Amino acid sequence: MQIDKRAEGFPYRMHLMSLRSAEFWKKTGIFWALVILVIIMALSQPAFLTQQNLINILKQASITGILAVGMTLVLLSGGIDLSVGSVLAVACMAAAFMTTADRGYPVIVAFIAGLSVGALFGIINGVGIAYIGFAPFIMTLATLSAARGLALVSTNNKPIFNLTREFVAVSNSQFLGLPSLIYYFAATALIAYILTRFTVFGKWIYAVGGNENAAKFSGINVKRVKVIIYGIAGALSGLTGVLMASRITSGNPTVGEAYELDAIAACVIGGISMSGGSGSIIGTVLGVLILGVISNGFDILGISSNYQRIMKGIVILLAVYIDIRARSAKKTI
Amino acid sequence: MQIDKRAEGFPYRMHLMSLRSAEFWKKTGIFWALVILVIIMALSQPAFLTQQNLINILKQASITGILAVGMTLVLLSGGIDLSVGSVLAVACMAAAFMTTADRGYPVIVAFIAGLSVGALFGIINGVGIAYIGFAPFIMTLATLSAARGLALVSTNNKPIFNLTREFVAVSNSQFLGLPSLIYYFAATALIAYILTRFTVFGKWIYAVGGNENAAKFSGINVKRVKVIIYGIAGALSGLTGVLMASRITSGNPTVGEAYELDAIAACVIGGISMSGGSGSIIGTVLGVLILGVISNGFDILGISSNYQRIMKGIVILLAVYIDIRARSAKKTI
Amino acid sequence: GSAPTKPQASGGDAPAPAATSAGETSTVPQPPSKKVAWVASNIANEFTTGMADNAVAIGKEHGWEVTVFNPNSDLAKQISQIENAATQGFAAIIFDPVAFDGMNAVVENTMANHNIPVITLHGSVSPEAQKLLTAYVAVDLTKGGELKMEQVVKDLGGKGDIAIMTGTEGQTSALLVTQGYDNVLKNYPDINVVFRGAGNWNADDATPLAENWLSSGKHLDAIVCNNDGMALGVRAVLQAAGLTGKIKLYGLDATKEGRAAIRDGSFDATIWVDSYAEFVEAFKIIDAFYAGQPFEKEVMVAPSLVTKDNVDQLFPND
Amino acid sequence: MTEILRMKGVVKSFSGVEVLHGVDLSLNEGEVLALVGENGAGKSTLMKILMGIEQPDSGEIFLNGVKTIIPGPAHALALGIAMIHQELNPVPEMTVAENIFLGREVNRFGFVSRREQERLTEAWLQKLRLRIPPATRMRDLSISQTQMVEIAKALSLNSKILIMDEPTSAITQQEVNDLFHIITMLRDEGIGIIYISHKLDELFQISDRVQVLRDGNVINVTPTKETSRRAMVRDMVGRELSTIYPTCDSQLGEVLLEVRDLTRYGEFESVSFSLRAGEKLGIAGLMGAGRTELVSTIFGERQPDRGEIHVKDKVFAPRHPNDAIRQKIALVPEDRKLMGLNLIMTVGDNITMCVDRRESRFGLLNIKKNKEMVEEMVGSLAIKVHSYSQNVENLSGGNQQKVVLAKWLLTNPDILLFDEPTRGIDVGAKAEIFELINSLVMQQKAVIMISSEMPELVGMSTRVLVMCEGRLIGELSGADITQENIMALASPLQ
Ligand SMILES: Nc1ncnc2c1ncn2[C@@H]1O[C@H](COP(=O)(O)OP(=O)(O)OP(=O)(O)O)[C@@H](O)[C@H]1O
Ligand SMILES: Nc1ncnc2c1ncn2[C@@H]1O[C@H](COP(=O)(O)OP(=O)(O)OP(=O)(O)O)[C@@H](O)[C@H]1O
Ligand SMILES: [Mg+2]
Ligand SMILES: [Mg+2]
Repeated sequence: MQIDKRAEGFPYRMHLMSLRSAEFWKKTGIFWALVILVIIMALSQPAFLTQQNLINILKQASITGILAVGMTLVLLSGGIDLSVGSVLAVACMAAAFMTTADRGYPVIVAFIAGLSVGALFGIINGVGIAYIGFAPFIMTLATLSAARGLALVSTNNKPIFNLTREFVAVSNSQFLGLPSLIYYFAATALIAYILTRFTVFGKWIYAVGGNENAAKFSGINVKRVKVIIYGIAGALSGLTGVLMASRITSGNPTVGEAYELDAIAACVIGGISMSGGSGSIIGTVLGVLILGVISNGFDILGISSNYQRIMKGIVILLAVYIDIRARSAKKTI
Repeated sequence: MQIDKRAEGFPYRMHLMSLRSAEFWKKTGIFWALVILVIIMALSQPAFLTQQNLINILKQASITGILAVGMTLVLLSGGIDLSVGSVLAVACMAAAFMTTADRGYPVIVAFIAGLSVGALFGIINGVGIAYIGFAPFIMTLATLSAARGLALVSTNNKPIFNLTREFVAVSNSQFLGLPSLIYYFAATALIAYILTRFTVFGKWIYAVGGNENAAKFSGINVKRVKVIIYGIAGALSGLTGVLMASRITSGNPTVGEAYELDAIAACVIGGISMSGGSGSIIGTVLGVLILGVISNGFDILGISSNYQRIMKGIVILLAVYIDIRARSAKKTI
Repeated sequence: GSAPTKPQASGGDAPAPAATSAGETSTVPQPPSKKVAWVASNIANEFTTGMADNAVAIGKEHGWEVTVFNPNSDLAKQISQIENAATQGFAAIIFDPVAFDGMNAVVENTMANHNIPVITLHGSVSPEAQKLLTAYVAVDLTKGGELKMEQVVKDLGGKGDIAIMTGTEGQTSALLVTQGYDNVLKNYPDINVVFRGAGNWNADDATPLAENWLSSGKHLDAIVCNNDGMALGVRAVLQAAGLTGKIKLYGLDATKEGRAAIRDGSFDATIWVDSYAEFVEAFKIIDAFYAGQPFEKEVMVAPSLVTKDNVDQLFPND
Repeated sequence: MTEILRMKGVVKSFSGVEVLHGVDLSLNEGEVLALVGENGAGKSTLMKILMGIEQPDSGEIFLNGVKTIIPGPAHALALGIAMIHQELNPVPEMTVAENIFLGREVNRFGFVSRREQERLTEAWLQKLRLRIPPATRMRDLSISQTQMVEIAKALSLNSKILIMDEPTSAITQQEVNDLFHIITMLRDEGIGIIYISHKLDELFQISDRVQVLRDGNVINVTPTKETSRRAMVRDMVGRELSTIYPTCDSQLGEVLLEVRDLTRYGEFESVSFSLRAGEKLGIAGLMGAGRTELVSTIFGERQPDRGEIHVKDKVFAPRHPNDAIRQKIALVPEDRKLMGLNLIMTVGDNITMCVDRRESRFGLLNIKKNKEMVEEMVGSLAIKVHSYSQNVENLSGGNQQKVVLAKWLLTNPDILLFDEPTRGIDVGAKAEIFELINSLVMQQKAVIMISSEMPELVGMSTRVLVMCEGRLIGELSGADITQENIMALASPLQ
């Protein structure tokens, strides 16, 4: 093996060092933002740092978290999915429909129903975008509208209630002292992390988002990759729909409204580029946690919801600012 | 003028021809979609084509329309502005505050207040994006949250009622048989059309959105251009806030929720690229009209609002599909 | 730092569901703090803002410090907020459910793990959850819808064309009020519902909807709105079209502006729900709970019809 | 002669790596200074500093003897410095005229005078003998036309100092001649020109002085007359390099690729030829001849309207580049930024892009194998990178091109389609690439090479096809392959 001899020289080594520290800052800027946020919250309100409350934050962040993981894949590929909240609602209705006490199908049926409904919408999005050529924004906006309508029409606006105990337990049980929702989120994030970091398909996602043309020239079936990505995002929305139905012990067609904004915000805070091709699942998870801490912390501090909105805007910017500074730090090393 | 001799050759001439007709189709595809939509509506419900109703459509489309014009500038420059609906609400409160019967400032004060508040938010967005380096999505998402909070805090959620007659007349009067709102929209669209088509600044907008580096290397102050663009978009949101206050005869802090989606949808339907640098105000106006026809038509047909959502999704896609087909027509000639 | 998890003294299976098991003074629970949570369904309009103000004011009178939570009509968020309040050591939780059926699990968990009073107010929850609750203070919104529609029928002489403008589809309060309309309407086949549409509780969506109805060319005698906010938006449309008084207009909530509209004749009727009275009842229950005294488990606050005839009598201080 | 520009001790680092170690440069009035060096030597970086696009870590700039700080491109333009950038920077949706006058629109009260602008544009285009209507959108131009427009833009700035960073890398001989004609005129008007190119012949033709950079250091500055090609190359690469067109005599084998009557209306028509194993087939033509379209059709990027492709005697109708890759065909595209690379991905990830799937197990990336392959390619092509996890975006142009080559070599193809493979590549690397092409044909692979550099085609090809206006006009082989013959066939005006 030939290695560039110049690489052994002094500048190269120095560079590696500084690169490492730059990479370090780059990757951890948003992490420090989260740490600072947690410290501030803990100082303002000691109850914030109780184990119970931290568990609460994780639990409550789980649903947005799963949506954000799906959104991450879509954004990485250079797209956007506005329909996640509405698809969540359809899946919520589907899951609840399967598990009313009188129908009483086993829990697995609810999962299958919710995930397939979600995946179906996702695939429709993907086909519309990849094969017909709709802009992702407009395609998923249409699905946002249509899926919400479908959820409402399915029972003429009425919720579905009286679900089986087993199904209600899905989101409301504990395992090893932690709420089950956390495991769903953790598992989704972990799988997505492996997918994006270590698999060929994951690399294709980045390739498609970074330069679609080059991806095509490299023999990647860009269209198929897109359909799969939207399909996965849809299935994950479906999963959140199932979990939501269990959490709210009913199928409610109005759930999940405007969740797409939170999901996208989590990604962008975590450093996923809106133009595709760069970012990581770890960033998304940190973004999800930042949003979770903000909403939990402000509630706990007893800040009125109007001021919360103002503060939320400011805190998000501050968090991202810390990240921006950290990233640009490499330039000044 | 010298013309390339080779241009007389067969392949090149054909190419030019097809290009020309392609341009024609490209520009008019969405226009035909609108025409087809209108015909279908008119056939389903004769009342649709009455003069009164057509005027209604224009009137109702005006507020989204003005927002969409501002959004067009932002999208052309490669950005996005999610805060328009919230900024609208703040301006709505500001305008109403100035014109309550007991305060009773003249109408112009309401306009000044609304427009300056809007422009201020816009400039904040622009500075955050251009000078600090926030992604437009996250910057304007923060403003979306903060501005809404501010609107709500200003009166602790309460609407401001009892506005002066003169101010109420702003949106509710007629001029030459047409509602005044239509003039505001038409004037905004016309000015924006001239701005984007014929002025130096308009070229810079396209340049910044089309290739930011090229713009920078050509000596354009990209940052300042961005600040101005967001400032204009903000001011236009402010304008809609003033008009909204007059239209609903009160200052209501909850107005304008999710309007950003409609505004963006109108632009994208009209062919404005989400990645910047291409599209025209005419497209946006057509997009606004399509959305207006859809929502008016469905209301008139008496379709229940759930089914409306489903149909809205489908009709938007169909309209855009006609446009896509028209655009790709050049490829198959 | 979570609250002690003593077994719940009162409950659905107790023989006397209307009272705590008084007498066993040793089991009288101690409040974990002086904080009470008011978890609203949303705080976006005059009515719900007024509720929050009432919660804080009346709580203060009873010596509680009230924290207001606003889930903004997001069911999942409301559940999270109830969970947070419970684990944060609030002494009581009062909530107005975003959705009737959404609260079973959170109520069950909260009641099982925290010995604090949990009360629904204004809206209500499913029977299973209600059984577990410490108490509930409810308004019969369906009844309100019925009262109003009866008045519409009366005003129209049992015959005519109406349009119904609902709140956001799928939300419980919109469903309940509209259910009340339909309960009455089924007895009056001559009342023809020409349009049903969602005005999403707010004036800016109500305005174009009403305009479109009017320009459809269909005849209308009355527009019945799920709340005053939308009715105010419709009012502006009627005024601009010169139809004030020709098309009757109905709201709900009896907000300040709504009452003014009743007085000047631009609304024909609205429904008043006394949220002040609701909170008074709720805090009485909380006090009794911590004093170990018996209390009513179900309190119903009746909605009342507001028309030009009784508006000054009901609201003498306007 | 008066000195109009002096740069002194310019130091610049990226991510902690110093790429310029105190570079000096001086430019006189009415002089063409050639700046040469290997890929990644720091030529573009030095010029970007002069344009205010990058800020130096230390060092000084004197303009007409006055120390000047240049904070941004707007400032540089105002000082009379203009630059043709190495990486093309068109605004695709805008017209040629709008691109040329971007940032200094001819206007009245803020309103663009479109007619006037197009009239002036027309004049500039004519000086370059460029026949593009000024109202054409940039996105409709080929890469060479785009390059010419950028040249016109820089010329139209009427600056005192004109920087040309590889202006001829994408244009044909005819246009180069037109450009040189103008450069001579400008020089006579007293304008100082800094000219960067990897085409050494050009330097001898046009420059007055040559400054050689190697690894961020100035190696030598001499009047052009006093240096030789050989010396210049030695200064650049640091060793002797005998010839850049190495010879090889490969045996012609079976027919690997045959194209019959291939047509895409408006792009090319009735193209037929065959390609044998061990053959180096050059395709010559002027810009717009349809060569790029032809090879991308063979590669399955677009589908023909008529005609057939045969690979090893079997009909091959690719629907997608992936079909071509499976048939062991590779295409090194002409525009690396648009089609060749994912700029925001790392060097390593780009290089293994086409073979990830082949090496994967259960869909998992074979990270170890990938690393080995990357190390091998970076080593064998001498790609100058700081680390394999560096984004391709930050590589010098030539090294980017090598990354594209590396990516395709890894697929171990039988038929290689090279569309302008040496664009922007330094002499040393060029020789390496030709060496590589030779070793490929020695292994009985078949190579098609599109190039706008006649000497390259002459030096390398065993056979040359000439295209003009989408048609195959002629075929040259053996001793008939001369620049004159090619030009005669390629030019449509006869
Ligand atoms: N923005 C950047 N970030 C990091 N490294 C950079 C950046 N720009 C340039 N470099 C590095 O600086 C060195 C010099 O690059 P430069 O583009 O100046 O080379 P060049 O001499 O113009 O080469 P070529 O002939 O290939 O164009 C290269 O090693 C390159 O990788
Ligand atoms: N983006 C485009 N849109 C429309 N037509 C184009 C575009 N690019 C190229 N063409 C046309 O296609 C034909 C072939 O162009 P192209 O420049 O790719 O040929 P080429 O032989 O590869 O020349 P070059 O030497 O410039 O690479 C020309 O008629 C050209 O005008
Ligand atoms: Mg360079
Ligand atoms: Mg080409």
